[in-house]
Amino acid sequence: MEALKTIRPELLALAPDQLRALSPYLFVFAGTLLAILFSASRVVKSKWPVFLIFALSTITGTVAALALLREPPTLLFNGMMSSDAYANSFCVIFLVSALVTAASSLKYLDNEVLQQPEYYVLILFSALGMMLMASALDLVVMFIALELMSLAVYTLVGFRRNDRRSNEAAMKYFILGSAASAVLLYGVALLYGATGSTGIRAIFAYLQASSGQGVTPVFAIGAWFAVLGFLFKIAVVPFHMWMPDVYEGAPVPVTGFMTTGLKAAAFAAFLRVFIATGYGATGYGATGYGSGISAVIQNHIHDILWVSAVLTMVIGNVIALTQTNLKRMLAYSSIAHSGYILVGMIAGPLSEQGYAPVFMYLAAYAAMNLGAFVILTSLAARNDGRLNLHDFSGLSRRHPWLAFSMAIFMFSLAGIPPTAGFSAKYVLFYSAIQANEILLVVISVLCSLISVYYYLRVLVYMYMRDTLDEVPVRRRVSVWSAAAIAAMVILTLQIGVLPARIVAAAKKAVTSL
Amino acid sequence: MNISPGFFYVFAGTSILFSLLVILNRSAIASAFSLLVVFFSFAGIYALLDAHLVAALQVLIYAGAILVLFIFVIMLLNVEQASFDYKRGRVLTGVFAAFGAFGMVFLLGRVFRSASAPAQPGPFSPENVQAAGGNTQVLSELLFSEYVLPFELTSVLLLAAIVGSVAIAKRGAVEKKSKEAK
Amino acid sequence: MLFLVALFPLIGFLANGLWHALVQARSVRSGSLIPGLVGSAAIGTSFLASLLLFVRLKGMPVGQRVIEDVLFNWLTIGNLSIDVAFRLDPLSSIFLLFITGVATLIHLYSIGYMEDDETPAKFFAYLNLFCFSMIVLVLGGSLPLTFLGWEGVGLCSYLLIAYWYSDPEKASAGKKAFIVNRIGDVGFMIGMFIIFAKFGTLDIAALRTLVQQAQEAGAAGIDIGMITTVCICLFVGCIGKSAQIPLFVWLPDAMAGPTPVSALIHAATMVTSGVYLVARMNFLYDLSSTALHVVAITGLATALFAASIAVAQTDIKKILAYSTISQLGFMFLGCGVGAYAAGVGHVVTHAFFKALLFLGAGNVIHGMHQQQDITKMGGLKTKMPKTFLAFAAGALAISGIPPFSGFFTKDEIVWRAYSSPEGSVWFWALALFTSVLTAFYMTRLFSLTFLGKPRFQKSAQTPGESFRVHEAPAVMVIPIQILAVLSVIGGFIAIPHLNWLEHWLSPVLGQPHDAAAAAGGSGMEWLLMLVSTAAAALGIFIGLKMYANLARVDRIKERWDWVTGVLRNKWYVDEVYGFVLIRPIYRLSLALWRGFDIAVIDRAVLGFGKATEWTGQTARLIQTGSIQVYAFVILIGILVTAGYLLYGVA
Amino acid sequence: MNQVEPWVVLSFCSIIFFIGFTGLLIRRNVLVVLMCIELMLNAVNLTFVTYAKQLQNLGGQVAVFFIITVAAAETAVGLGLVVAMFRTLRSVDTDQIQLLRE
Amino acid sequence: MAWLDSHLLTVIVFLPLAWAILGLAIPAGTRANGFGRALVKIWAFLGAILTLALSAMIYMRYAPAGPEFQLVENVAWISALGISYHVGVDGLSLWLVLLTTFLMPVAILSGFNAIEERIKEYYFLLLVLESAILGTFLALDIFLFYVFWEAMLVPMYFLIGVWGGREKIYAAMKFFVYTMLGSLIMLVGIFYLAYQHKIQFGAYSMDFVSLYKLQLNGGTFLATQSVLFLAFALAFAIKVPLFPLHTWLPDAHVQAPTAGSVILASILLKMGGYGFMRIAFPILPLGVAYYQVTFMILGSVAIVYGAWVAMVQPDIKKLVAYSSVSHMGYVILGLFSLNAIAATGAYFQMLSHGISTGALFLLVGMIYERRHTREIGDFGGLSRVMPVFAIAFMIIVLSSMALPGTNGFVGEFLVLLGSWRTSPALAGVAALGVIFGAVYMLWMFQRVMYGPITQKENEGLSDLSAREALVLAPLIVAVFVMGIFPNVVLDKLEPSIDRFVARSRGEVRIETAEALNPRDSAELSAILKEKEE
Repeated sequence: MEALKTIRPELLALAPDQLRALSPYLFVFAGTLLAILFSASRVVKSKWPVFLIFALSTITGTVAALALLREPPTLLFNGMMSSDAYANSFCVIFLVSALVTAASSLKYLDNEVLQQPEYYVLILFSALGMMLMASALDLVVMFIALELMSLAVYTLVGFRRNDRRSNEAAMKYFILGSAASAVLLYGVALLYGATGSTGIRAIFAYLQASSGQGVTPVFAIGAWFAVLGFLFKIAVVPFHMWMPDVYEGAPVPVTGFMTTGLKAAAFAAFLRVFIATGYGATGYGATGYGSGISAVIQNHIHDILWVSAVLTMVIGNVIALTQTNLKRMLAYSSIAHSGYILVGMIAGPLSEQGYAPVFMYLAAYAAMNLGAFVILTSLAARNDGRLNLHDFSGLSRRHPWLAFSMAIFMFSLAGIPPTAGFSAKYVLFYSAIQANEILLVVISVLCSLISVYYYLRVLVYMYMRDTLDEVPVRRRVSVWSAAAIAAMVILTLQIGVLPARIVAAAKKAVTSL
Repeated sequence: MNISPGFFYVFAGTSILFSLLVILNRSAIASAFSLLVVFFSFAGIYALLDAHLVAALQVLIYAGAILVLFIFVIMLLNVEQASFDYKRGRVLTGVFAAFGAFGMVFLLGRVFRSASAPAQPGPFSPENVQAAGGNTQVLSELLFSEYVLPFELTSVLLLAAIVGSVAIAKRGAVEKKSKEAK
Repeated sequence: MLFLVALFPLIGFLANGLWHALVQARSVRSGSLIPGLVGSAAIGTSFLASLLLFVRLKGMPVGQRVIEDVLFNWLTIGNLSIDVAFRLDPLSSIFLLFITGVATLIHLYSIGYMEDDETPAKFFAYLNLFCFSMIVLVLGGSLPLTFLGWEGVGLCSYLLIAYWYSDPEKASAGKKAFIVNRIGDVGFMIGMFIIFAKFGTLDIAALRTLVQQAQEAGAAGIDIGMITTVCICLFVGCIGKSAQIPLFVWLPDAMAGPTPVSALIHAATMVTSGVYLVARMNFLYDLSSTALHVVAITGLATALFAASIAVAQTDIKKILAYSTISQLGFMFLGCGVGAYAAGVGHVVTHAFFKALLFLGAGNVIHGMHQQQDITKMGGLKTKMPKTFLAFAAGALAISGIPPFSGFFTKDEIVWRAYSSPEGSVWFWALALFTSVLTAFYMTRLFSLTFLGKPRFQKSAQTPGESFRVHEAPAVMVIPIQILAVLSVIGGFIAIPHLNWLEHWLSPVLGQPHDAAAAAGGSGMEWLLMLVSTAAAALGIFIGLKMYANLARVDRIKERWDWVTGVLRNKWYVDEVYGFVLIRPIYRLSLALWRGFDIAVIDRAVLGFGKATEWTGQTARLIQTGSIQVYAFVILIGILVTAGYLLYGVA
Repeated sequence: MNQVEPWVVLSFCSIIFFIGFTGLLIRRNVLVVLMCIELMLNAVNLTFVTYAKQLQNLGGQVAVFFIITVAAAETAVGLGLVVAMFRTLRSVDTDQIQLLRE
Repeated sequence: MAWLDSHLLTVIVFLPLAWAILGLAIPAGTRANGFGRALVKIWAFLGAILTLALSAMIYMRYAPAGPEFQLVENVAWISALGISYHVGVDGLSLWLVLLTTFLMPVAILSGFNAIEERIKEYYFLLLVLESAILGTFLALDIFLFYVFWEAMLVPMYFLIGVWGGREKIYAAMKFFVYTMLGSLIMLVGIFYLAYQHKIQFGAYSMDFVSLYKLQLNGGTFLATQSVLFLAFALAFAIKVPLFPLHTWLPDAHVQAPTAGSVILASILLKMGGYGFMRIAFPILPLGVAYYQVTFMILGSVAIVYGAWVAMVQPDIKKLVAYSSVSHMGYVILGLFSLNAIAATGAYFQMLSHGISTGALFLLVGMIYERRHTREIGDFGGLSRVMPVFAIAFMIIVLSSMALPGTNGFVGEFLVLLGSWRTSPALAGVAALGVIFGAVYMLWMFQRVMYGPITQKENEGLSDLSAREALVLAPLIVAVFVMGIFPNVVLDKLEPSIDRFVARSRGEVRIETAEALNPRDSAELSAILKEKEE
């Protein structure tokens, strides 16, 4: 009888080290609440206080997360979440991209006459959701975090209320996203049915236990549904179709935020589930897929992922080739990049690098893509107009420095040394070779050859064509955006020239899984 | 499982029937009402599976809150166009969709059939639960101890939802300004 | 000491070249005197130097008559080591002497000939450069160095033929000369490759010792077939350089150049370098009778063929050009029957009288105001007597009338063609017939030009203009007279039985093959000598008779029109080449470029791009923008993956 | 027999779930589409509860509690979006939102 | 000074880059005064000259008798993957570095009047390009090599695309994508090599020296090696460019600005040959043996094909471009003949092609500046109005058609001489190139320089200016120096060539660089020679 006396105060008490482990989340959450207060009070009309709070909370959060990288992993809330190097390194990505997004949005929102504090609040909310996704150790928590992020992002996507495309994008994203999360949830339910718990560690324990005889089909299908939920979020073919439309419809900075933060978050959670359900490796340095899953299912998972990785790369690149709207082109290219990362996921279990390349690629991709989107943000006209290729013609004359940074980002996206894109791709494909996926690597390098073409086309317009309109419009670039761009350029080059640090960091992160 | 088949099949039948109605009805309002029926019969099944709190919540939140919200919006927008029409293309889509769905159901059915004995039963046998003060109490205790994190998170989530829907739905001063700007 | 011979012309070239580049390029008119003197001085000094060298060489014991002068190592790779080394032995000394000597005379002559030229400095620079290359060719101790000179003279002849480049004809004549030479040079190169591949050296002396060792080792020690290939490859080079069948076509066109150039390069010196090469490599040719036969037959055929064309030409320089070709044929015939000395001897005398003839022709053209058509001349005997006399000497020399120089050397060749083991009576007969032809066309040329009545008053270029033919200035006459003397007495170096030249060359060329025949059949030799003299006389007699009365000539022409037509058009060789080689290659290249490079390769490359583009265009159509479709795809995705996951084929 | 095999209940859930999904595919009225999503969530809930019963483990019911909350939040936002969309499009027809394509 | 000695190569590699970045500070925008613009040009020129001076120091320091790689610097870079910043010089890299630093000032000087817009960017890119090229030649770590190899594309892409001719964008794209294709495939090969090293020696390393030790031979590995060799050969053959992968070359050459064409033809093409000599041959001897015949055939086909197609080009630059195809055919032929003479010839051919083709492009650029056309038909009789130009042009044409005494002859002669030993037939075919080379060159020369002046515009053309003469003079001097004293080059080249041949024949596997002092290498080459007999 006493067994069911489930009130256990020690579960509620937070030890100081646990508090410290929570600090990033607390900072961000506090910032959110403050921001809500300010936005609710109509006394302050200026955008600055809210942005100040935003910047403060994200920066403190980042610092805290960086500080925590040295700490040993700590389990929180009865093992429902863990603040380990993995989660915290991802937190850095999320918070930085959130900050950059907000910084670049300041002027953008003025242009769009959308300046509302809720915007920043919602970004904070989604950042919080991402952080929790990365650190959740329980599928239910992960689901709630996912929803937290998604709900915020849905509204951000539809933030330009009186623009049809924005509404449409939000609606599409909402419907498909909720459907996907329903599928995810179904998977969680089945996993729960198969293992009797929704805790990731419990599920993994179950796997280890049933290591000998393999798992029940319920488990397999449940795990697969759970994985599908994330495959949808990271837009892997055939679950990618929402992405271009949403990216095109969303406000530019939001799109940037989605391509970096959201994608990273999805991968962060995906990786945990992937490993926990034994589809991935049983931890760092393992060779071969997780124990417990029967070999057949492992092979099938491998095949499915292999095919969809190839499809993702090919379709993403090939369609991006035909786009004239830069936003949409980058959307497709982001699909393609998901494909590359998927290659890393496939190779992960079999290569010595493990999943480190995945993290590194995400970081590099965040840096360069954010930069590109900040530039788009500061160039976009009302209602995200003038983002077609020919609007970029002669940019190098109007905005030499913008064009220069854009060139760097494009080269980086195309994977030309010495940029982040190259070193990330290098590490990624190298691990794939180690996993003996030579054909896959060949296909992916050919795909990136295609990508070279459309990335360079941007440069062609910027540098080699003269502007079309007789009076070239020069937009003032806000100092914040400029700072953000500069930071991203530096980051891109730094990761490109001296990748040793980030490689080590990535190893540390995935090791703590 | 020791639940009375009779009730179950009744509830199950109704809910299947009415959920079909939800997706086949011409008018949105009708769908909403058939959805209501589905909710209620689900509540019944919950009760059968002696998850009483869940059943109550089902009735309160789903039937009480969510559905009302739906109907409210339907009335607000009073949209009767864009209802379901039997164009050939659409029927074809329906057929395909039905096939796909049936395939999935078949697949899952086989999975469930073949399901081996579930993991060893947990401690929450009905007797224990009764002894511990009933389903509701045990659940709430769980909520406030082990599941405190998700519980808190849901509050954050709701907050976010409020902010979000406000941001979406309100037409604030900025909005008007932009209208003038246009 | 030796390299000085080559150095002087080089200095002359640089001096004149710089003068041209710095001053005359700016089109500052300055007469031909200064550059001419500079150039002549340069080559003259090297003539003196070579005289000295000759004396030194003569002073040495017969065995080791070699002067060597190693300048520096050109390149060394593993066992391939090539020195820039000059080597003077009897053979090269002979060539050196007459080359520098004749060149000096022609330089002097050119001062007069080029006086009202725009860029005389350039001209003399080229001439000097040519002399330099020619000297290098002759003195080169190793094949690559010889090849350097070999291509160098080719270059100079190109530059000098195209000297008046504004005239497209002349420009393309130069190009033709160079390219045809290049064809021969490839043969030369391949010869070198084989030699290096087999013997591992390219130094001529070393090669010679190797071959001799191999010989002593016995026939087993050496692969005759390989030797034959080498010889023939090298001979291809000679064919190109010395305008033999089938590569002779460039020489007639080369007459586009200034006449001194024709005299120096295309008569006296460069064209004979082929003979030099064969003589130089005689130790190889001796090993392969096949190669010798090839040489002999080619030479004989060329001699006959060219002579037959010369009969029908009317351009004075063209006639001389074909006679050159034919004489070169004689020389190769001589070498081909193993009588290298005879060949070389004919080279020397031919240098004298052919240079003489060309310069004489130059005077005529100069005096006739660039008129080159002999049918529009005549009766110049009175107008330019000095030239007439000199020319007569030359004509007699080439026709082979004793005691003129041509007689001895040519007769030597004809006799060897009969007597030597490689020779045969047929060789002798054809050679004889050729010399009849030679005598005939020379007489024709001579009489049409100098004898009879002048035919140019009525054919005055522009009616009303007073058209007076004048003797050339002294600077253009004196060289001719010197040459005339030489071509009269020059033959005595090769008088039969006290054949000084043969003995002089014997260390290099070895004894002639028919020592026995020479010893035994001297009576026969005298007989044949008479016969050939008679033949020459016959040719001259016909010529004089026929061209005493031109009306008859025209009648004959009409009767035998198709023959004369064929001959006049040089057997249509140029046309045939154009039809068989040049145009097809050009068409092919065009086809390759348009039809393969662009249409196949490039289109294939671009095709990939297009294909990708097309794929994208089609793939994006799936993105219909309708939620239902997207959701449906998702459903299918779930179904397929889950199905494969659970029940898929392993 | 007065027993209902668990797999029957579970299959029933899957039926409801995919009826919902089918509705998503065939209905053009956004509101109805939202309802279909609710259907799917309900099916999931029932699955949880069934397993909770079968495993005698209340975690499932707790999960259901959270899911219901999330569903409510989702609906709120979703309906907000619908309203916004209706404001600009004057329609809730999914065929009207095909502006973004290819 | 001591510091400079120990970091000489690094300084040389990065000096132009730093110089370029500093140069950006000069105010020379579109509305800048003439002084600023002049300053930019002078600045760039000085940078190139300084680099040249430093590379002369390399020439002084490098002792062929010494260890294989000299002036080495080795710093760990990405130790997790065994990647290190490792630079060093040996005979193979030495001369290409000198070629680069020698041509770069010339190229910069050549554009002083031609380039009028965006001059700052122009010279910036040129200097960056120089850095990338030098890095490629000096890198001893395959990763470093690849980084520089790729980075070099970027400035070249802009040079073609921004300052190019009418079709510039098409040409730039084609150049970039074409080259990228090759290098991406090569990247996969690099991965595989590194992985193999990890397997065989248990540690990551991307050093050439350690990769040379890879034991990829053995029955099953034949396939591996041949496939790998293709992976590398594709990249390098595209760069060379080898028939039939050459079609990017004419477009790029024709559209690029003069300096661009010069660098492209003179230096970038050499990176292909250098790649073969540095990576493909020594690491994959079996692959070489496997494809030897194929590539020799391709090489000799390229020689004749290039010459023929060049013959019918109406555009001078296109003609020169195809002549490059023909000339680089000799390189391939020589390399794949696998003997010291041919290899030396191939290397020398690369150098002399660099000199003479570079000069050709400069000359073409000069008349293009005057007439703004490259159609051969638009010229004719230029010798009359530009005699000095005619002299220079003639000299370069002769060196390009390999007249003895000029640099061109040495390379072709050695290549043919050496390849004759390997395959007389193919050498014979290649020898035809000697003829056709003369044909197209002389024909072009005749149509441009000889004949009467047909067009009125041509009559007023001015002869070479002092600057142009200054541009051409060093090249012409080089033509004769290399032609008459080839030993100047060969002395410092020979040991490296012997090592190269030894490795690429797979007969002698040289364990460490130090194991080989010149005496051994002499013996080694002796061994190889007698194997050839």
